Amino acid sequence: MNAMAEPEAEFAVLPGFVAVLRRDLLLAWRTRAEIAQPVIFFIMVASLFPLGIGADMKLLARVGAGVVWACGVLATLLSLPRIFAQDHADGTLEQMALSAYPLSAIAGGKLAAHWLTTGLPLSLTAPVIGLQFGMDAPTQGVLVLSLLIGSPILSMIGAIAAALTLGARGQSLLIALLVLPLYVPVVIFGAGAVESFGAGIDHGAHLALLGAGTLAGLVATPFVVAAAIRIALD
Amino acid sequence: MNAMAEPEAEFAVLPGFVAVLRRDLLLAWRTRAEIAQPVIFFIMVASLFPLGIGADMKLLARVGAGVVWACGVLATLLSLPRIFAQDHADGTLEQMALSAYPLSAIAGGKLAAHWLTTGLPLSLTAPVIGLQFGMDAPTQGVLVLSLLIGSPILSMIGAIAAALTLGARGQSLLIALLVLPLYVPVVIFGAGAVESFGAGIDHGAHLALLGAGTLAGLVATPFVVAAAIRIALD
Amino acid sequence: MLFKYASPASFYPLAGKLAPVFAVIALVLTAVGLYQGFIIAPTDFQQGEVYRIIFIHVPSAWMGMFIYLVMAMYACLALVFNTRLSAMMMQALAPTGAIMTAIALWTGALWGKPTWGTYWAWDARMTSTLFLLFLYFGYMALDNAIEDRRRADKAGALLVLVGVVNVPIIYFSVRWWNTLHQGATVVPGSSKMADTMLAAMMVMTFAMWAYAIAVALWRVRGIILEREKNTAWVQELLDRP
Amino acid sequence: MKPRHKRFVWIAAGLAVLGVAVGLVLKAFNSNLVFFYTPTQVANKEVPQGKPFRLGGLVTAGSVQRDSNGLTVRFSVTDTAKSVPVSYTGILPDLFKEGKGVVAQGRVGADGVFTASEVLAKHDENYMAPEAAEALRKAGHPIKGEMFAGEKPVVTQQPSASSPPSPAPAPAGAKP
Amino acid sequence: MLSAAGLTCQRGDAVLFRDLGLELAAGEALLVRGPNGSGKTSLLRILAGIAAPAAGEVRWRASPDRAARQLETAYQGHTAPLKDELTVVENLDFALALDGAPKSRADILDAVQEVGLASRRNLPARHLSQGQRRRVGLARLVLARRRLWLLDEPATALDAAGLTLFCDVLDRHLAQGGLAVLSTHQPLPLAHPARELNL
Amino acid sequence: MLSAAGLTCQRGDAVLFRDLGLELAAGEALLVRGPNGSGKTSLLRILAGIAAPAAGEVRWRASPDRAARQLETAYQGHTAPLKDELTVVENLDFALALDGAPKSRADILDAVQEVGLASRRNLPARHLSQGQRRRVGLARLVLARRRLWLLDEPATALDAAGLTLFCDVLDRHLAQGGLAVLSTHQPLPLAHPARELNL
Ligand code: HEM
Ligand SMILES: Nc1ncnc2c1ncn2[C@@H]1O[C@H](COP(=O)(O)OP(=O)(O)OP(=O)(O)O)[C@@H](O)[C@H]1O
Ligand SMILES: Nc1ncnc2c1ncn2[C@@H]1O[C@H](COP(=O)(O)OP(=O)(O)OP(=O)(O)O)[C@@H](O)[C@H]1O
Ligand SMILES: [Mg+2]
Ligand SMILES: [Mg+2]
Repeated sequence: MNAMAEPEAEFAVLPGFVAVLRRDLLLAWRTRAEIAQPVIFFIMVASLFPLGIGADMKLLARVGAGVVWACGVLATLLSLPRIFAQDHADGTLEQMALSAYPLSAIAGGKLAAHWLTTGLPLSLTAPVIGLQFGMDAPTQGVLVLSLLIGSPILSMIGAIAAALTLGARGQSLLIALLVLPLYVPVVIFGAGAVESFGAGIDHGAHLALLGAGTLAGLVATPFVVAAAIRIALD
Repeated sequence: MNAMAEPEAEFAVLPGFVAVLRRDLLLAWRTRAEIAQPVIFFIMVASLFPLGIGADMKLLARVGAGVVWACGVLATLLSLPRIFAQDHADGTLEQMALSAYPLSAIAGGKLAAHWLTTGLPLSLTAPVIGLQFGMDAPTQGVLVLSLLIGSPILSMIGAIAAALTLGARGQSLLIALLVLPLYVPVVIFGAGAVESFGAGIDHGAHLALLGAGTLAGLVATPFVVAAAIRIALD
Repeated sequence: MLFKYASPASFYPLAGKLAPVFAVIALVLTAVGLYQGFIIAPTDFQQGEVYRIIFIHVPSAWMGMFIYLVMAMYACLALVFNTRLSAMMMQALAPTGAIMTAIALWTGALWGKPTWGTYWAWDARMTSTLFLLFLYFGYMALDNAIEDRRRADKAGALLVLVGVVNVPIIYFSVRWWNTLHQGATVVPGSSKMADTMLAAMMVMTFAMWAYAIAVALWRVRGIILEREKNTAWVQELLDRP
Repeated sequence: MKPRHKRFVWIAAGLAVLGVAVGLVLKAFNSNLVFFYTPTQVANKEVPQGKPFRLGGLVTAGSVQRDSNGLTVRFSVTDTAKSVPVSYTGILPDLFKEGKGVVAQGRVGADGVFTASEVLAKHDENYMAPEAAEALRKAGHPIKGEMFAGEKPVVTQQPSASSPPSPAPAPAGAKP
Repeated sequence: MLSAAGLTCQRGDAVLFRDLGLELAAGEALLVRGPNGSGKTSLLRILAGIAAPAAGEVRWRASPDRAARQLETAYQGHTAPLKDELTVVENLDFALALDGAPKSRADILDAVQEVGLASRRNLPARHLSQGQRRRVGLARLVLARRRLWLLDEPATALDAAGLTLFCDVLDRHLAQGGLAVLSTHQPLPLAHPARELNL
Repeated sequence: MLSAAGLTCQRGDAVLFRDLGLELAAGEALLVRGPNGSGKTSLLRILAGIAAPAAGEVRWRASPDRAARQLETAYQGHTAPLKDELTVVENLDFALALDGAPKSRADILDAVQEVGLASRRNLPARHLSQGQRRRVGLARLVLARRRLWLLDEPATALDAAGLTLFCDVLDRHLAQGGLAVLSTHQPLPLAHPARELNL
């Protein structure tokens, strides 16, 4: 009967984090196409963009960084509803709330998985698109850097919105509404970094701001998401 | 026992269409916020746009129609997954397939409801955004007209994609992938009509093409959607 | 006769026999076509040497469109007659079609720079060709995302059929709209091209054709094995050394 | 109404709608949905006013003049009915030639001159060896190109000559 | 009236049943029994025409026409097809319209009363308990009056009173010449004798 | 070990139960009975700490700390929390990791065998039949070895053999000093005497 003795009130975070992360990555890998989807969407929208404003190369070069960032935001946006929706529908979320680990650790795992399957691949494909807008190699480097530093913020804000809107009808649009205003500053600083670099001005300030956002988010987001999940379950 | 006599092989289309349309509109009305969502998203993104490319009024005027159309497409895109997802999850779709009316009539009802809750409100709010881009009243008129004529195509293509991807993972992104290439010509002709009008050229041809697309779609789409639903249920 | 080979079990060995044949044909024809195109064919009176991209560009563009049409035909068969093999053929053809279309786009862009003065313009021919590529991607993504084989097959078939309107648009775009892309050179009856050039282009076309067939057959063999791995005949086949 | 009749009504309605759709498409194609505009359209003011657009046609034979600085080029673009003067500063594509197709992006100034910001060459669909082309030209067979979708064929070599609209010459017959 | 011959159901690699035939006349009920995963649900979906059999054919009134059969079929799966946002009455109203059997509000209220949901009639379906959702389905069956009932584990989540009610309803249906195919793991206290099919 | 006092559950305007108390010692089972909509599911969710009561308190080992209780609680609702894309084994693997009771693959396979899913162990959960999904839940219960089981209609969708299996598992659990609160409409052939609570 010792297997059912009172568990020590241990405070383990990592195993819960890892379990969820592993599972979500496994799920993504199961439907491999899924990992590719944000990237394909990203490339597609960014390539189609010139259609909207006409293919004036000078204009394109001017808006390049902004477009890449905006398309990245859109791709992220579209991927948000699926962070929690399925776990909610099939009852896994309840089980997570009852898990042996703090719900915040689990939320952290889901966040990490989301970034690894969206933010990271998006950041790494950005140069391809930058090329189309005529960026040179160093600028592309800054673009990737800005995305790597900034995209976790997108995942974090998005996860909060996704958790808050659980069970609401028309979730995907609701998320967009909540999230877009918050994404705007990220885009401004992210694109700003690239543009400053292109203009030969110091771009460190922009990147520093993004980095600060990411770090602050890392500390706070898991708890906010966990709270939002508890609300959704009640 | 005559209530259970063999039913006449009647061929009724309208009652099925009306029943579904009524119910979907009722559902939308129940969650009133939902009707407003695409519109709010639309206004928000379109207003954020100037932030991206800087508030150069001349530039804004040049891209106005394109931006309005592109934002309309995005708003529609985000609303697509919910057309069938819930009916699929709760088994209503199966009941629709077993209904007394042809599945295509029911698909038609869903299409109409989707347009009435997305395309129509988007078209009617477009002038507000046109204003921000410095459009004059007649141009706004053409903008609304182009949206009214063209947005049904968006609903129709979208419904096909939504039905095809039922039960697929990562549905919202997959829909975007399938739909975006097909939306581009619509945007081109829609924005083209407005731009031609603004430039003082004949814009009838663009509108005629959009109208042709809508009409052809009206005839074919219900059947394609019905076929896709049957596939999803199998 | 035809129906006999419509069953995967009998098509599998047939495909195994045919694939190498077509592969060899493809190799030979490519060699001949490249020799004819790059050594024998004269330079062009307007474009000089760059025009030789034509020997890759046009065949691949044709194949991109043609494979899509073939897929659409299989899609009809799959939806109407519910034949297993046609869905497998669609799945086998799609990557080749996508590659061909990508090559057409790529060579077209490369060719555009020296001749038109730009890599890319959003004219109707180019845009609609780009859509063709996206359609291939869409089909493959859908096919991948739906887990149930039967549903994936049918949904993919429906998508391919819906997208088929794009092919005539590509083909006639140069007639319907003013495009930057040139009009039709190869017109049945009266081609506007020197015979040697035309011959090289045709040889290359047949080479790509043979290549596409060979690759599709190979791929479909893999797909058949994968999908029928639990049937008696595949078990038997695998048990044999 | 019998079910059969009802079904018939629906089919008829569907066909009618499709018919209207086809009509609209035909109307649209008769109109000017274009990648570029022709000089005739410029003359008739059927082009965007005060906005950039693309102008397409043939470079009028003998119209190309280079400015003293060597960078600015002046020429006129014609569709054989009307022509538009163009000025352009920049590098021309290799295939830019008198009598050949061209597509220029720019806008018409107050002086009626089209100031181009980009010039693309639009070559025709004929491919043959240089000698063959020369032979054909000597023999008096103009090489015909279909520059403008749905418009009347344009004679490229001698705009003034009333060459017969003969069936397309068979350059393929000329072997190197 | 309902007959099937040579039905084979294959799911993935597993063949659930092969060459299955059945024959059901007016007023007869067929209880499909079998262990978990033996193919009861699959059989019902095939009979309903939602899924296609790998081989074999289903006939209704001697005709293989699926659409004609579906016009007289009521199918209930594992989940109750209710819209969470609509009330019980609204859900029924819509479902009946779809069934081609629109009913007046009074009729619907009567049925709601019969299945014991009178006090919940204006509650959005999302708040219903599991058994209450099933009861809405029962009301729909009663009102739609279709001839062939295909019910997948209809006793699930019903309390004792609910089960009696269901059996009464089913008995009435059979007495009126209706047909029913049910899958179930529980004994059903039916007055009408029912045939059994073991998968 | 588990006790509750003064529990009140209000849903909308309806008060489902008021001032409800219960007391459960190690090795005891409590069957919650009551007509549809009487609040069985609501009670279980309150006991599990997923929902909060309008009034009253739940105590575990005499402490009201929810987190501590949840560490030893296994809750099973109406739906089986399975990922459609993962296989049976993968689902169990993940669920146990989450429960803080990771198990070796051999252990998992043993449990899968015990619940009769050996032949389906690598099948994605989306293809499982309703009863098979329930059986996966059973395997999880067995493996996770939590002390307090809160099971909402655990007999649903199980065939006769499944029901026996479930009762065996539950009896074993109780014999080992576990606790269980179950809601059910069916009679459960338990060897252990169980207390009943009528809502
Ligand atoms: C990215 C740019 C381009 C794309 C997407 C593209 C696409 C296509 C496609 C799809 C076709 C086959 C359609 C048909 O046969 O009717 C085609 C044919 C052809 N293309 Fe391109 N093309 C591009 C650029 C070019 C360029 C730059 C040239 C020459 C300077 C060129 C010359 C041709 C020729 C000669 C044909 C054969 C036409 C015929 O005989 O029908 N293309 N192209
Ligand atoms: N792709 C597949 N490969 C192998 N087996 C499959 C596949 N898809 C479904 N199955 C099996 O098919 C069966 C489906 O059974 P079905 O749902 O009809 O059973 P049931 O008799 O209704 O069971 P229950 O009593 O549990 O509801 C299950 O045994 C399932 O494991
Ligand atoms: N907003 C509300 N207003 C009124 N009643 C509500 C509201 N929300 C829920 N209810 C009622 O609360 C009860 C919830 O019951 P619960 O799901 O706990 O029942 P149960 O005992 O599990 O029933 P079953 O046996 O059917 O599973 C239902 O009777 C439901 O109608
Ligand atoms: Mg079942
Ligand atoms: Mg309950």
